[in-house]
Amino acid sequence: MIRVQQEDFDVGQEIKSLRGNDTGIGGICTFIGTVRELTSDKAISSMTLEHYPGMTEKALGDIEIEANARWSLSGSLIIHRYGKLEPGDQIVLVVTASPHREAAFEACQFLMDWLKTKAPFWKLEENKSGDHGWVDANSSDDVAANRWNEAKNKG
Amino acid sequence: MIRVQQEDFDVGQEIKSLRGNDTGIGGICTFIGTVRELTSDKAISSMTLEHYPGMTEKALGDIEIEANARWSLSGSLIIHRYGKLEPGDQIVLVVTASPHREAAFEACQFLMDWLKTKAPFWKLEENKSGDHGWVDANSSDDVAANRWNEAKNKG
Amino acid sequence: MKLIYFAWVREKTGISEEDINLPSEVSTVSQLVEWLINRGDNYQSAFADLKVIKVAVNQDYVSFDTSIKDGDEVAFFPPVTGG
Amino acid sequence: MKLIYFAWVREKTGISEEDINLPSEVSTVSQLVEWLINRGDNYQSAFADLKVIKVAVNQDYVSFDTSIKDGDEVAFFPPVTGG
Repeated sequence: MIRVQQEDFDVGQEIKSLRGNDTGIGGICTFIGTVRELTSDKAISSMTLEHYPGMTEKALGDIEIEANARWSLSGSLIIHRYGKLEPGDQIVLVVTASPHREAAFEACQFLMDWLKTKAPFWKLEENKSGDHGWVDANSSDDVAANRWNEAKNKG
Repeated sequence: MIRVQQEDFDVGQEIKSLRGNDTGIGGICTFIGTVRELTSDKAISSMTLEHYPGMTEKALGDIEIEANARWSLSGSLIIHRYGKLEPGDQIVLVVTASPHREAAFEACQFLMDWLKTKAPFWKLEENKSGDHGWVDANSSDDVAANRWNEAKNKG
Repeated sequence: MKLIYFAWVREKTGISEEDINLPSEVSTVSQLVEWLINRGDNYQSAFADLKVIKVAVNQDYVSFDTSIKDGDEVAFFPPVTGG
Repeated sequence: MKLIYFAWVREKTGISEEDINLPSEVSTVSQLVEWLINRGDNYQSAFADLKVIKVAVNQDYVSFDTSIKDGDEVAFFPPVTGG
């Protein structure tokens, strides 16, 4: 399940909904990304997330299908927010449930690595002086995402 | 922070408490282990977790210190339940918060691998016919736990 | 053809989205970029370094040598930074 | 010396915990196990396969050749299955 929304989300409630009454689940892995106040050397006052409506939903849906093809999952959820956020706010939620913990962990990490490098979102940071700047892509995120291609080629 | 308890836990509330107002956190990884109804070929009706009071708290505390030494964490939490549980019930919770997502993911997985192989808990499964049996240790858990020793030796 | 720009590409072109009539000599993304650059300084500034520009055609990532046709939705944006 | 048994080791010995006076000839975990086995069939059954028995002295995992002394807390149990 995927959701792209401005509103905040309730992690406990989302996990509960995803689990339902499925007693085949043995492990649930959850990742929450939050807005950091200090990203480089200066404190930000807010962060605005722009995205590509239409492509975002398509791309998130595709990668969720890919994760379910790679791992045996009982359920999965991706929520990504957009709009103006403040330090401490939640940005993204990924939840994966599986009979086995390794699958839950790996699928969750795969989805996060993918979101960081392929989901069409852009972060604009604003500081207290009124300056703003677009966050640069991080090469370590590409490295993290590429390992899943290697894993796929090997397998 | 570690807790060994019979009572259930509220994941959303625990994550909220751990995060507090720390705006240095960029990612929170959470793992919840739950009781599966079908573990081998037959359905269980309940599972009783026995543990070694005293050693459990000591061992959990030690491994939390180890995780904090290996990764840069803003906070960590381990809750492990004992006593009689039913299919679908929560058994264990691990939450790790860090400025960076890789550290949160790795520390969470490290703690879970360790709990599976070193924390002094034993699972007794009971089925509807009244039979009971102790769960055997899983060799794949040893493999998962050993990779962290290899990682340490290499580093 | 619908063109869409995001993040600093949008700021540099000064345009969120626009509809253009595809000139007959333009049949790939690269040719579209060349044609845009000749339209003004704002485009020249936005497309100054193609190494940091990603392109999607009909909401799928593609390379610059991909063929395009009238009716396509083409989006230009910097490397993504979500998650 | 306090001895504690868990899970099926406890079920096989039929004892949760017991206090013993350490005989003078017993100075390692291995010697303690040998001595216990001679005490009765229940111990013999519990310690039939030492490959599946773990031991902790004063709540730390140790190997069977570890030295023990009066006042120690020694626990025997199967490989753990928590988490």
